[in-house]
Amino acid sequence: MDSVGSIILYTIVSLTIVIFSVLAVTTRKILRAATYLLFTLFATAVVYFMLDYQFLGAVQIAVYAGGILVLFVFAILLTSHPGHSSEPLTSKRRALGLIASVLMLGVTGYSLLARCNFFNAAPEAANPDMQQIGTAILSTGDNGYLLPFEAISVLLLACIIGGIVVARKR
Amino acid sequence: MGITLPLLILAIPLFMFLLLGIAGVKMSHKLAGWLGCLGMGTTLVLAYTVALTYYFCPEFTAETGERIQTIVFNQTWLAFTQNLVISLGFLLDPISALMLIVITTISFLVHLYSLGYMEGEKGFQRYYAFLSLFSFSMLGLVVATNIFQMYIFWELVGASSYLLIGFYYTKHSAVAASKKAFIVTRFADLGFLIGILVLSYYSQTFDFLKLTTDSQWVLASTQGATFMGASVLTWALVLIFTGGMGKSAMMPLHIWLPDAMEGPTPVSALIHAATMVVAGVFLVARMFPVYLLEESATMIVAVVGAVTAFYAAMVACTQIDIKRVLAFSTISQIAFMMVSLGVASNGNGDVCHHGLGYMASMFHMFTHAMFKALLFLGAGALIHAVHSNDYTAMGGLSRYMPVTRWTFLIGCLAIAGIPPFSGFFSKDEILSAAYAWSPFMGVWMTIVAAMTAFYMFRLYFLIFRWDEPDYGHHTPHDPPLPMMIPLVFLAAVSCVAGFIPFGHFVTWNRMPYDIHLDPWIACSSVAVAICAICLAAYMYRTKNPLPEKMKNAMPVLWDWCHHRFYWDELYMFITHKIIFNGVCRPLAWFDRHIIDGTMDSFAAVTNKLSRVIAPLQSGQVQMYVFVYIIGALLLGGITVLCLI
Amino acid sequence: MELKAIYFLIPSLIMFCCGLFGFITRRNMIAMLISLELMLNAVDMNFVIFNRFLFPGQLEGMFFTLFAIAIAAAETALAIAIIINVFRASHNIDVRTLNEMKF
Amino acid sequence: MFENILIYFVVIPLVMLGLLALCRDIKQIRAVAVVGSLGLIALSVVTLVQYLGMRAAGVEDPMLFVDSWTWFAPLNIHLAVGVDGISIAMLLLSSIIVFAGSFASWTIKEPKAFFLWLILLSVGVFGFFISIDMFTMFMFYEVALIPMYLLIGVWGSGNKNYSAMKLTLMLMGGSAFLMMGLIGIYYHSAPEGGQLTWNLLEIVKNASIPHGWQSFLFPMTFVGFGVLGAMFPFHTWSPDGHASAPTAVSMLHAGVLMKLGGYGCFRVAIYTMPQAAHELSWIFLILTGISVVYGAFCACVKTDLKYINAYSSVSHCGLVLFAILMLNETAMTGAIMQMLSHGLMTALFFALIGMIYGRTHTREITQMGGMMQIMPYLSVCYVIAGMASLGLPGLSGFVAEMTIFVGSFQAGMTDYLAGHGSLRLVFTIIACCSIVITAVYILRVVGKLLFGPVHDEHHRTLTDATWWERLSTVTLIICVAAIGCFPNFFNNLINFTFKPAIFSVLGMN
Repeated sequence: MDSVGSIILYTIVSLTIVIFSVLAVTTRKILRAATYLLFTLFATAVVYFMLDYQFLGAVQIAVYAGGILVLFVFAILLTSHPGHSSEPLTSKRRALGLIASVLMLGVTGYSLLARCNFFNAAPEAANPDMQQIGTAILSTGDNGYLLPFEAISVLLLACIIGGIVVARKR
Repeated sequence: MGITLPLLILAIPLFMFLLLGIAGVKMSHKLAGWLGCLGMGTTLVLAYTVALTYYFCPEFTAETGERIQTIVFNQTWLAFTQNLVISLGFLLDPISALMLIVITTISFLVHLYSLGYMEGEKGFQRYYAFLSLFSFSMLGLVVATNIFQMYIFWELVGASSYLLIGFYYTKHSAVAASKKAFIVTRFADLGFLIGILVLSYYSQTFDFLKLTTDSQWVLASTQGATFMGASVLTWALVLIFTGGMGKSAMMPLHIWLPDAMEGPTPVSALIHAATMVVAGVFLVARMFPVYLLEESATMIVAVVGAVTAFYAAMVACTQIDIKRVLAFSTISQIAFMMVSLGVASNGNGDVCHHGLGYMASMFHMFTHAMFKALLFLGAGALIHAVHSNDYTAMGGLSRYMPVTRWTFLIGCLAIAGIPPFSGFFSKDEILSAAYAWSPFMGVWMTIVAAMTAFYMFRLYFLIFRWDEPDYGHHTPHDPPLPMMIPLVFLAAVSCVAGFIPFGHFVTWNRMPYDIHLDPWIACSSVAVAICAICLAAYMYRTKNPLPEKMKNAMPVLWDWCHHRFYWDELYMFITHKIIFNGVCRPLAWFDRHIIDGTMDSFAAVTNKLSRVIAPLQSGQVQMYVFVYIIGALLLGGITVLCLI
Repeated sequence: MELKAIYFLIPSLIMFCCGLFGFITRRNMIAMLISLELMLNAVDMNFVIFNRFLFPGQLEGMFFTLFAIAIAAAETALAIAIIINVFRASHNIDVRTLNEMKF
Repeated sequence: MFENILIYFVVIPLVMLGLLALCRDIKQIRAVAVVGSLGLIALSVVTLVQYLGMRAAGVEDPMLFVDSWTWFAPLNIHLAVGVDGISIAMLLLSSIIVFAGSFASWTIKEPKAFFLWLILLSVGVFGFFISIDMFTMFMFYEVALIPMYLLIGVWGSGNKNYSAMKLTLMLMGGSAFLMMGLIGIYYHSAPEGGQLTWNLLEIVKNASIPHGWQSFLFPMTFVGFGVLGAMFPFHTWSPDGHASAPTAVSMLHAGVLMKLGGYGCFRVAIYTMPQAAHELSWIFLILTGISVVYGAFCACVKTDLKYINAYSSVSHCGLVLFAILMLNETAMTGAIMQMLSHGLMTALFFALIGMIYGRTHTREITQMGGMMQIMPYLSVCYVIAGMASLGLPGLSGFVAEMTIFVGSFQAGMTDYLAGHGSLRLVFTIIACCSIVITAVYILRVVGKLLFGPVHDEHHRTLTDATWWERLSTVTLIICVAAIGCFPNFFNNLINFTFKPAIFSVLGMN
């Protein structure tokens, strides 16, 4: 039995996710879309906190909300005039999008609700502490993630170089 | 007899053809002409040697007096199967020896004559090369040992005739005429070829000697097979005769011969009067023992001949181009020979009247070659003098060209059948044979003979009539010596050739035989001929309104005769309207639009389809995502619904 | 009432669908990228949810999400660099008109 | 490997290719082409002499100089070579036409690339004729086809892209059928449990293709090769292709490549599947019989010289397939003779058309006339080619056609009298009619193009043949005349080894 507080929190968070997701893809002003995305990302971070993954929630806020969103905003400001609205969607395109997304929703939702047994409550589990996480990242044994960590490092390096190369003025 | 002489008879003209054909361009006209004459002269001497040896050397006569058919040499040329072998060889027998004489004589005279006639013409060397080629082919044809050899040379004479008719190749009419001649004879040769195929299938041989010696077995070999009501042998013989009809210009395949007069006149004399056109007669004569087996085949030969003879004589009465008249007279005379062969058999595998018809046919072939060559060469001299083929451009020529006139007259008398000229004797034999076969045929042929006399003298009187057109300062004159010699020589031959005891040399069974003139037939035909000549003299010698009146009295008949009974128009209609426009064009259209269209439409459909499919690969990621998602969801949905 | 896995999965699904909708319909490349981030985020969320509800003692899902976030960051950075570059070249970031490199 | 003489038929062109790649100017290229093709002629003559020598010594094998080198063991693919009289005749023909073709393309643009492709094509041709392994045969077949596309597409004239594409695609379509057929034959090439083989001699020896399969594989292979042999209704690549191709390519294609079709039909389809050939021949007899007259009729109305000749090729090549299907020794001998004859005379035709076109820049007979006055040499050659085509005795066409007609008629009559229907007989007679139609269209062209008054006064300034053109045409004319004058030599050459093969076909009747 969860506390009433967490249920209220859940309600707020899920509503935020749903509403701002929808808004993010339907608004015609691109800067607003980025802002709505920000809210969604924040709500996601809250979900992580609710599920006892504080580190992940922190990463989500720092990297996504803090880093990526800033990039978006810069890019948007660089490439479009403020206040400029994109042209309205053609009905054909909207129909395509709707077909795909509604079908997705239908098929996945149906299989989630009708065919899968996900109606159990969250089992008790300890919040993984930072030490545990750090050891796991840098260990090479079972449940060790050194290799992906290094791979990600190299990837990030490549991205940095790539970003510089691509964006540099000729 | 050694093989050297016979081989040389064939080899010299061939060599001359190659020499003049390849190196002729570099030669002067004189050199080429004299080389040609020299070559032909040598051949003439050799051929006479061979022929006379054959006739008079006892070596070639059996105990019974029968002349022996001798194969001098026979070289395998192409072996289809064990039995069906084409050989090139040299068969010496009475008719081939006769033809050797005829061909080489006329050919040599024409070579000589052309020195004058063709003087200064462009392509003089080419002309002599073609003449040599023709002589070679014709000699090869008559000495053929098997029917396929004959077919080979048959085609070769056709080709050389094509080349010579089209000698003046810059003239449209000459080109058209040569084409027509080749194609019409080609069509006939198709029949000949199929006939050979049918005959050889049953007899399993091409060889003349095998076919004609005791030929009863040929009939047996067909085992009584019939096709569409006629026996297979009849079919074969009729088809082979079709080939002969084409070459010998029998109705309805005669249309090429009048047009062939577009060629130089000496060529007409050589090819289209004396030698090539009698090849059909020669073919039937060569196969005569086989023809004896089938009454219906000989019947067809006789009937075709009789109809053609009459038809050609009628047309000849109305032509104004002197060479055309001679051409139709040739057709008519060859038809005489055909009739004569046709009436030589009574259809029981036996001959009637001692094979008189056969002998008469060959005799007429010989005499006709001489007097018709004479007439053509005479006509050539006239044309040479007045530069026109049209009798209206002539007149009063006897004053300027006495030699030509007298020799032409001899020719006319000979063809009209007035004794003692050669034509009388041979034609009389033919009439006898015809009467013996059926009185109706006799009367019919006598009428044709009368018509012959009429149109020939019509021609004669029109050419040498009193009133003369204005020749200007360029008065006609007798031809130069090279042209004169052949005229005089042939006239002399036409005077005396009738007295040759022909039955001693050429008969159907090669047994010597004495000719008897039937006085009644002789008298009646001569009387009829003289009447016809008188009529012609009355109508044409001086200005006389009778011809006009007759023309106006029977306009339709005259019109049809004048237009040769519209045969050419009929053929034009069939070939151009029906075959060309009705078959070829639709087929070509069909090919381009239906067949090719189908192939193209395969390509077009593929192309269209690719254009339909290609936009799916638009490069728009969003589209890809959409398609991918839909596909994945469908798969996933199905999985969910069915499996889980 | 207990918060069950499905309660978290449904918003995540809706977020994903929104992302999908946006990706298919938007023309602006940055908007497409935003939609992409939405989808990615939904997926991340799912990993975490499954990890938490099905395998609470382990950390695979969490780590996956962690790396995914890192990769998303890298990818976004690169994509934006490209977009800006494209914009510099053609003053336009509408995907419909950016087909010069297609052929 | 190199002690077998046949391998040099492939080696010489390959060496030529290498040398051509090193050539720097047109003179060297010409030298390589001429020397190489002369070498090929010499090689085929040497092969011929050795072959005749061995036959005279009484060697009775169906093929001589047989040799085989493993190429890809798992599928039992070998480079297997061997020749009999037919192959030697074809090799001789090919080398002569390559020789004449080299001279005909004396002044071609971009000679190096042109000759490279041309020689590559001849690698395929020679390889095909010496192979007795179906796989290598097919490979060489493809090698011969592909360069065609480039040769027409690059050096052609007129609507060349379309023609090149059409020709290549249609022939490739044929190859697809062919490949199915060949693979099918391979999988039935040995009795139960035996080693499968591509080798024709072994397949014939095993004779293990089941009857049901034969009736499927025979049409496959026959149509596959028949497309190249311009069989109705798969002939339409031929007019367009030939019309667009450059001279030497037309010569090689009509002269040699179309023979690949006839040769393949005999060597693969009929040789290995006699029962099916006997039963199904009627279908193809009808098709090829139609080809014969249909091509001739179409040629009667065309006004483009190359189209006329292409349709005439359809007619003549139809006769080849027609005769092969008669399954009669004489007719089949005639078919091979017709291949030789048609190869030479059509090459001559195309060479002459190319030369005339090179001068007048038109191939429309309505726009030309009186060529005899302007270029007598070429015109005379054209007349000779025409006469050969319409079957004048003394030239090659006559002997080939007559052999075919005599053979077919024998076969047809035998069938008819035995109560097997009159199809063969009727179609033989229809085919005979082609000699008249051929005469019509040949004389029409000769009359319009060569005779008559000069149509276009500008043409008066044109020159007659150059020495290399004379050489090219004279070579071909001599060969045409040689076959026409001494047919029995070729007849015996073909016939000698033909007999056992034919007997095996007829033996099952």
